[in-house]
Amino acid sequence: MRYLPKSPSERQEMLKAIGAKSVEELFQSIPAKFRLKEPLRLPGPLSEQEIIGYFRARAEENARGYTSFLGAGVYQHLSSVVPDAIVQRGEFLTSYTPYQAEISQGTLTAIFEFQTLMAQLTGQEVANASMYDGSTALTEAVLMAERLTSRSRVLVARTLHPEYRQVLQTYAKHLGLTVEEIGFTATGQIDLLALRAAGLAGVAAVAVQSPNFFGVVESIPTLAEAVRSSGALLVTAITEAVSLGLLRPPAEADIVAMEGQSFGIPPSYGGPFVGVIATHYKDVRQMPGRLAGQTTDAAGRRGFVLTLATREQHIRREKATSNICTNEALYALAATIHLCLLGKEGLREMAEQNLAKARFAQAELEKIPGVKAAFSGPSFNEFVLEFPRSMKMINAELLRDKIIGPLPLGHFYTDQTKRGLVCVTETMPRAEIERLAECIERILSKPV
Amino acid sequence: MRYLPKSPSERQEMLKAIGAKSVEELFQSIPAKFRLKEPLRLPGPLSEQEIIGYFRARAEENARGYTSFLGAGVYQHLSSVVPDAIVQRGEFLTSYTPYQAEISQGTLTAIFEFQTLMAQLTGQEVANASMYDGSTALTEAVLMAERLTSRSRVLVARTLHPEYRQVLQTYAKHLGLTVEEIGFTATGQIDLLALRAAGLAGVAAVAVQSPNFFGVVESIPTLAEAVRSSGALLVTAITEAVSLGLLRPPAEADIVAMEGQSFGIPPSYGGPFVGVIATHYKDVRQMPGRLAGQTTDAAGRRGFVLTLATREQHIRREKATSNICTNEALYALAATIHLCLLGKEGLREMAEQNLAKARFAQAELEKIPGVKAAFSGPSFNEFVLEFPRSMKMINAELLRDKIIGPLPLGHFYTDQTKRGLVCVTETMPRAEIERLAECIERILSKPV
Amino acid sequence: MSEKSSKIKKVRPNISQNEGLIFEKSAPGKRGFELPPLDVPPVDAARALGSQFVREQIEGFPEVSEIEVIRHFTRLSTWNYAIDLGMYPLGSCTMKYNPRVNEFVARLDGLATEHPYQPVELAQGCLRILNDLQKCLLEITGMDAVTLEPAAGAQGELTGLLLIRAYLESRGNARKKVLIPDSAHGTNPASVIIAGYEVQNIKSNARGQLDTDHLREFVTEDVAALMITNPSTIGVFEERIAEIAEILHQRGAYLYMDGANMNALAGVARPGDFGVDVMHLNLHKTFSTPHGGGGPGAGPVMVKKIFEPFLPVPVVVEKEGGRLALDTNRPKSIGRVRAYCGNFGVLLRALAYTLAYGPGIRQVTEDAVVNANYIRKGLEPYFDLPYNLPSMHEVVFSDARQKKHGVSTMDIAKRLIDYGFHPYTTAFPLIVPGAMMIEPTESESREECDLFIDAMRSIAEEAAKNPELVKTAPHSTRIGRLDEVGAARKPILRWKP
Amino acid sequence: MSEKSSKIKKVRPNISQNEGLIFEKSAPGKRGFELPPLDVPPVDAARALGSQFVREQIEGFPEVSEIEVIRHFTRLSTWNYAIDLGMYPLGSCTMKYNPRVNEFVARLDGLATEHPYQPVELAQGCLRILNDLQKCLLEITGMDAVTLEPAAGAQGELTGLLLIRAYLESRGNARKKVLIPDSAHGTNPASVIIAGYEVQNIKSNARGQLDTDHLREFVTEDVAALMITNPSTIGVFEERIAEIAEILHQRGAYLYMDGANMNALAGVARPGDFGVDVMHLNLHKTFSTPHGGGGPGAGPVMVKKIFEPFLPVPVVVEKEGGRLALDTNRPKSIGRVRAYCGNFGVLLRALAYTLAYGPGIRQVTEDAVVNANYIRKGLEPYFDLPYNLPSMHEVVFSDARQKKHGVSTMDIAKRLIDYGFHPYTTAFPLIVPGAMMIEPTESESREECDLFIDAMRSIAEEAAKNPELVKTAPHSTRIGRLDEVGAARKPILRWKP
Ligand SMILES: Cc1ncc(COP(=O)(O)O)c(C=O)c1O
Ligand SMILES: Cc1ncc(COP(=O)(O)O)c(C=O)c1O
Repeated sequence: MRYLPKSPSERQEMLKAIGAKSVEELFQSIPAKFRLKEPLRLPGPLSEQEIIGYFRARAEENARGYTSFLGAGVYQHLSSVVPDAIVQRGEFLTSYTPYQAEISQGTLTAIFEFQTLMAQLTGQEVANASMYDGSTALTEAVLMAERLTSRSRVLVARTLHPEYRQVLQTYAKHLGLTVEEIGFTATGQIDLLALRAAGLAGVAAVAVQSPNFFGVVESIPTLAEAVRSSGALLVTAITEAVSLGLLRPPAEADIVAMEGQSFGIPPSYGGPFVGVIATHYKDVRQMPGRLAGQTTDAAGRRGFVLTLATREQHIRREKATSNICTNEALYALAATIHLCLLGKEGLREMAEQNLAKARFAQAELEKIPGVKAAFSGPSFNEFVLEFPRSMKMINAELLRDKIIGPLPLGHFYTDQTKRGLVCVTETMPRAEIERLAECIERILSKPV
Repeated sequence: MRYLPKSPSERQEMLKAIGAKSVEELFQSIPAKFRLKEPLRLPGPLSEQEIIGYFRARAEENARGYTSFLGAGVYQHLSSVVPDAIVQRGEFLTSYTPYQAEISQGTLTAIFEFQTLMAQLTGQEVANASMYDGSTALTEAVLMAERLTSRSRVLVARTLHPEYRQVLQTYAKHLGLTVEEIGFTATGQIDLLALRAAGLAGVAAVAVQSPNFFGVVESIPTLAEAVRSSGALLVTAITEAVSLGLLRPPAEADIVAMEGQSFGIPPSYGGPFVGVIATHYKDVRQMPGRLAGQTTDAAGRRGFVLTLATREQHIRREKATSNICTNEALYALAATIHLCLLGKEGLREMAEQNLAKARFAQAELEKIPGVKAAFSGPSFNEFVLEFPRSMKMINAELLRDKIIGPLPLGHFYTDQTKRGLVCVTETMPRAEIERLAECIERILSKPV
Repeated sequence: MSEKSSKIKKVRPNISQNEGLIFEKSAPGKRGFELPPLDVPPVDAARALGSQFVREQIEGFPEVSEIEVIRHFTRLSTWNYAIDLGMYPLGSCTMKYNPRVNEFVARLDGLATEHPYQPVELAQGCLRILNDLQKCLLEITGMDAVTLEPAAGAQGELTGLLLIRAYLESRGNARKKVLIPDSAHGTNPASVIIAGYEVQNIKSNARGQLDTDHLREFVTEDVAALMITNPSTIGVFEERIAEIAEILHQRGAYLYMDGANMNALAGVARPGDFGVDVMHLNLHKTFSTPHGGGGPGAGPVMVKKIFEPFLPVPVVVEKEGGRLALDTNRPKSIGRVRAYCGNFGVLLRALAYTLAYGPGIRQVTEDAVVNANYIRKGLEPYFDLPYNLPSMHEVVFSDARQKKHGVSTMDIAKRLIDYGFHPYTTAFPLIVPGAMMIEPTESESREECDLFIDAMRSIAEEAAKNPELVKTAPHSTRIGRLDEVGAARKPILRWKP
Repeated sequence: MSEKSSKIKKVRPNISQNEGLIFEKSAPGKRGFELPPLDVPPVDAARALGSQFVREQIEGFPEVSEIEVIRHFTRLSTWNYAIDLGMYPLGSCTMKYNPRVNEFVARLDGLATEHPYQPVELAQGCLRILNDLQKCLLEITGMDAVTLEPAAGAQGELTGLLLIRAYLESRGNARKKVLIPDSAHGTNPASVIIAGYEVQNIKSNARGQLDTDHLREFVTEDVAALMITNPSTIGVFEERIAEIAEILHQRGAYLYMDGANMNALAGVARPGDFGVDVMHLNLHKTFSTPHGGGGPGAGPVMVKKIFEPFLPVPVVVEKEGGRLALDTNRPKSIGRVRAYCGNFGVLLRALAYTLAYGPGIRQVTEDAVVNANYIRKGLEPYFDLPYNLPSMHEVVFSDARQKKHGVSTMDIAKRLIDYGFHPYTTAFPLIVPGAMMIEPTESESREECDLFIDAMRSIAEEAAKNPELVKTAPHSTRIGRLDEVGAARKPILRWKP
């Protein structure tokens, strides 16, 4: 009971002040038959030491000591110890949504900076803070497009993260949206002919991802060009935000839905991360999620407040732009600190290292007989390889070398069982890349 | 250069403002021949990631994965993650000695609390904050006794930590103090007969430790009784501060010199720790080290200031009570937080667990044929065992079992090569105690 | 500050550092982070990708050093109020102590570092954490099955509604409406819409409770569910909860419970026992995970057996030998509600919290309820209590008496800031005009509760004697009330050079 | 606050939480920590030890919960100024940025956890850290051998003096005196006494430098050493340093350098090259380890070859194959100056700092010197500069001009607080009456330096126009100037129930 600041006699005194004979009395409004007679059967209570022991034991059951070439929306990137030191300050960690601006200027100022950074990075005019993650950001971006266009068809590239597409399906299903998928070409990019063939009439949004799930960079200007005249909106998802250090931002997109995990947020088995939506200034009133805006107090001092709350559920209820309330503020803050440290040059350098390492890895792996690139389009830090044997078999072997190999694409694209998605970031030492190549070569050279 | 907040052009502009043509000009006062022409040959610069890599590699070269039964002044104790989270707040971590009271009330209040806790624990009237460590605290306590008595003989128990005695020697040598050592009896306690035989005439201080280096509890009241009438002062060192949760405090001692490492401070290969001196209120003006005192501002509000600075070097220079300036304030704070969490009951419970575990271990080990207790006096969480073979040999074998065995006493007491000091704290799982016993039994059962 | 009455015991003025925006500190060439040298040949991006794919430098992006970043955010942080600084009595938000050990374990190597797509054989530790948490939540709620996927309460609501919808659809009729009491949180109706239902608002009765007769009228064949918050947002247990469930069940509709107020029930009563079919929990409220200035959270959904086949993927399943796996092959599933395995880092903290108390979680609930009632007792003589029913973990007053002097709940809230407290929740629930919704949680000592009561009493007095003082508060913060209307009229949403 | 002039740009008033002493929050039965259950049979202490050895409960010891501890110390912390909040221009203290990664690595498992008595084969990592740091410090100082044992600067001084003494003794005569300039830090004379020497103070000349003719007179056969600080405590390099060394050496005496001001020299000049025989460094100044409100520190001592045999034990030695060991068997050693292996955790941080810069450490020195000179330039028109020699890393003004209005250096220092700065060092060095000793370090941006200059100029104006305002400062802190005399007269040094 170390978290509870009451002594037994204080409890008694407080009950007395209340005028209750026992604490039971305070629960009289719960019908007696529903009041538990027995203590719950829960493990614990555990001391702090035992809690740490429990989680350390769990950590040992995971993949410590393995080298991983997984990406697919969750990336290993360098980050400083500074952001984590700062987000652990109680003033940030243990504060609520900054509704009371006078005593929340720390959070509000940081949110405003986050919005600015996200807008700068994405080449968009405004960005929110924040969405749950990339997948729900993409989904909400599509719903936003629906509101803006009052249309109900949605065209989605099959090169968009399969789980993002699944989330979109879950939401879209009951809102009367029809989601159609558009295939890809040998470059690994969205098939523009197929897109045209599908027709853009009645389309609210065309949703793509760049770099896409295969690691291939899409041509956003071309897509924007193709979409623009139809009245549909181009929604671009970004799962690898570090790419924006080097790649042309999707400035021509109408809405950008980004996952910010790459900005110093640990993989943490898939969350919490931080989603962002960025768009045109004119469309901001249809944007979901929190927004901090600049204003002044009566003395003319600059300050920040949550603004445009009339979009939100706590004001508009069933007419809100979204049901989102709690978001991922602390990770927006962490990403902000991370990006301030990295700065203009640091982010570019990081992106360049990703490109260089991935190219090196691709070249090393393509030297292996029978291994070849699956797609010909330009890629950033991920690429798909085609192997002469099943990914599943190769990966099982790699585990013995303490390597978590390429993501088997067959898991998501049933016809691609011999293909694997390789991710190589700046954190991957050259020696490990070479070891991967050696191990795969060895595995493939064994007779079947 | 990530720590430096200047851009190249800002440097130039500042030089211009100064009126210097180049930065070289600012170093003109250093004779040219002493100005370095070449860059220093230093490793680096390293990125943050590389620094972490360097230290992780060093950590791997140490004793990770070993179970250790070492104590001897440095103890493994449980502590919460809370103190460390708090001492890492910049407001505590990156502030200086609280000379400017108006903007240092945080540190000053905590120091005042530390002094209070130390006085409560040691049964003394006042305590300082802080000395470098236990060994220099003991030494300064003896020098303080010299000042109080104007005498120059010092009697030191051989059961006092050998390194503490060495430090005392280093300091005493040039101050005209003569240090005489007093042996111990079969109980492992100071030999009272030898003490009497040495004679107390002209003695400034009798210095003992309790629990002493053999883990045996000394009888402070008896010693005080024996010393009092002679005009000498009884100085008591404490290396295992957790013992004060259970053991009678050395209230009868004139000066207590304590090492506070046991209060949640990591072993950290021997430092930084935190030393404390506690004594009578009347003698406080001869006490070395920082003291915070309570006072008020003009509006009558309670506040704290560093006080009795006339004892200190920055005021009194060569007439100061000590040369100490920088001390171990941050660890005094950590210990304060740790003790506040533990509280009255927690500290006692921790001490009781130490006693229980050590007794269990001693019983288990004494079951091994040929292994027996070396001393008969009462002990807390350390005890000396006598083995049928050399400690050195046994320990070498134990290392194969990933156990760091008892401290070989022969290292400090040349006639005790078959004796080892075993430390068992609340952190030692029963299973590991049993494993130690099994391993020793196995080792000893092998033919020589 | 002349208006600073000596009644303010909890705070004093002190200096506070100013700080501009980080962009205003930028200068070309400053660096706050350096990368290890590249150990492979560099690549020319324009050549490798085609120059049309490569961006120019990022206009306005900051260039600052590490110490400037540390100072910037340290200074900013000092402008925030926080649980670590004092009581945060935001009703409905359950701002309780966030144990530090939870932060420690969430950052362990081998947990924070794990990738959601690593082979399940190498993720048994993560899965065990999820599985153990699931068992705890089921025991606490008395429900049958659970999904940990939803990222927050609102997403939990949506997920829960989709589960009801999927089940109803599987029986042939998804129905059309979801009933929502007027006391409900805004996320409830907003979630209903995304689930493809219409919202049917229903009025609370004069006691602030759901009127069962009224309810009976509304529960038609079109109604899929009722979303109820219990204890309700006025902090009162719905006495007729079993009857309500029965009414719904008789007509083939289901009872959804918003579990935001579970801090009043854990260890004392279980929704599964009193008729709830589907519910969510807010782990960032009841289970102590830090709110972080607005998130992250987690909104697990617990259901009765019949809804289990419809749970979103992935589902943690136990294989023989205790091995755990993630099942995505569930044909009846509503699908995926977010990528990967939920907010794992939040879930992990919630488990750490639960383990710290074990069955002792009941004491948490008791203390929370004692605190709320203690404050209620202390403030009843001074503020209007619109619904005089037994309070559980929170108490809702109204500003009715102070309104007479022109002082609103928002004014009192702002004045509380001068007294060193974070305000309570204002303007919610909607059924209480001028609501003052106070939830102290179990984390407040009697001392802090007493200071709060004192402060509120003193403000009540000020409202009568010196209403201007209250209406212009706060007076002691580094910034005064901000022009929100101006902010919304022509929104400035980013810094520009 | 009516006296708050709009010239104050760096801070504003804000609320700050009050907080009593932790003892005042105690209540029987509250717990802030719980132990895992005991897994061996319990032992009755009185039976096991004898009841005479067992204590009663500790009167007045606190009983509080975890959240109360968190809040208590969080609130306390907000009453402190710190480097992380802003410039801390304490002359001689080198309050520079304390890199966060150093805190991270100091806490690594396998470093923070190691016991000083574990076998050296299992401590190679710790020893390598010590050895690598030693090499760096020798390269930076140009000396021949080093001990990392001393716990702070003052202990370094003592150790250095004992080394000189031991060497002289080995040559037959320890001699009697150590010369100390009047500009020296108080620890210098205090250390001399413990080393068993007499202090001979020597006056600086009119330029604040050591007068070599004067020195020649003083250096007799009785003199063991001169302790000099270079750059001196007025921030000026002793131009005649080589001559000074020569004078000493000719008479068989040695030159001890207090290296507290090494932030002016690192990478630019090496004491070993300009005649220094023995010196210490303050790693908690020059090498960025955090001052923590008064410590810990580390005061390594570097020596010329002849002193090496006398170094305190243990000494880190390299064995063949690069294996490292701790040598304690050194017959000529001065002995042990503290238990175990020095303040390892501090030493480790200093190495992390050094590795971050490598040879780039010169840039640190340059920036530190540029900052000091920039501030000097900005303030010279407003304040008296008693010694008009080229400044290095710090500049020392005096309050001579302000004194005319009855305003002292301490008043100006206190007024700086209202302007959002920590004061400079007052009342030191003693050779400057009313000293204002300003050391910005390299960690300050131009922006922060400009704000400081503005603040000082504004205070100079206030001192002339409204001296009372300055003399009664600070006005904006949560507490005013405290009664120090009262505190010392009847000291209250602990809380009592
Ligand atoms: C009663 C109630 N329901 C639902 C929610 C929404 O939960 P979340 O913010 O986690 O989406 C809240 C939180 O504010 C709430 O108080
Ligand atoms: C010039 C000078 N010498 C010596 C010291 C003493 O160093 P320490 O405080 O580390 O003992 C100081 C520190 O204040 C100093 O400034």
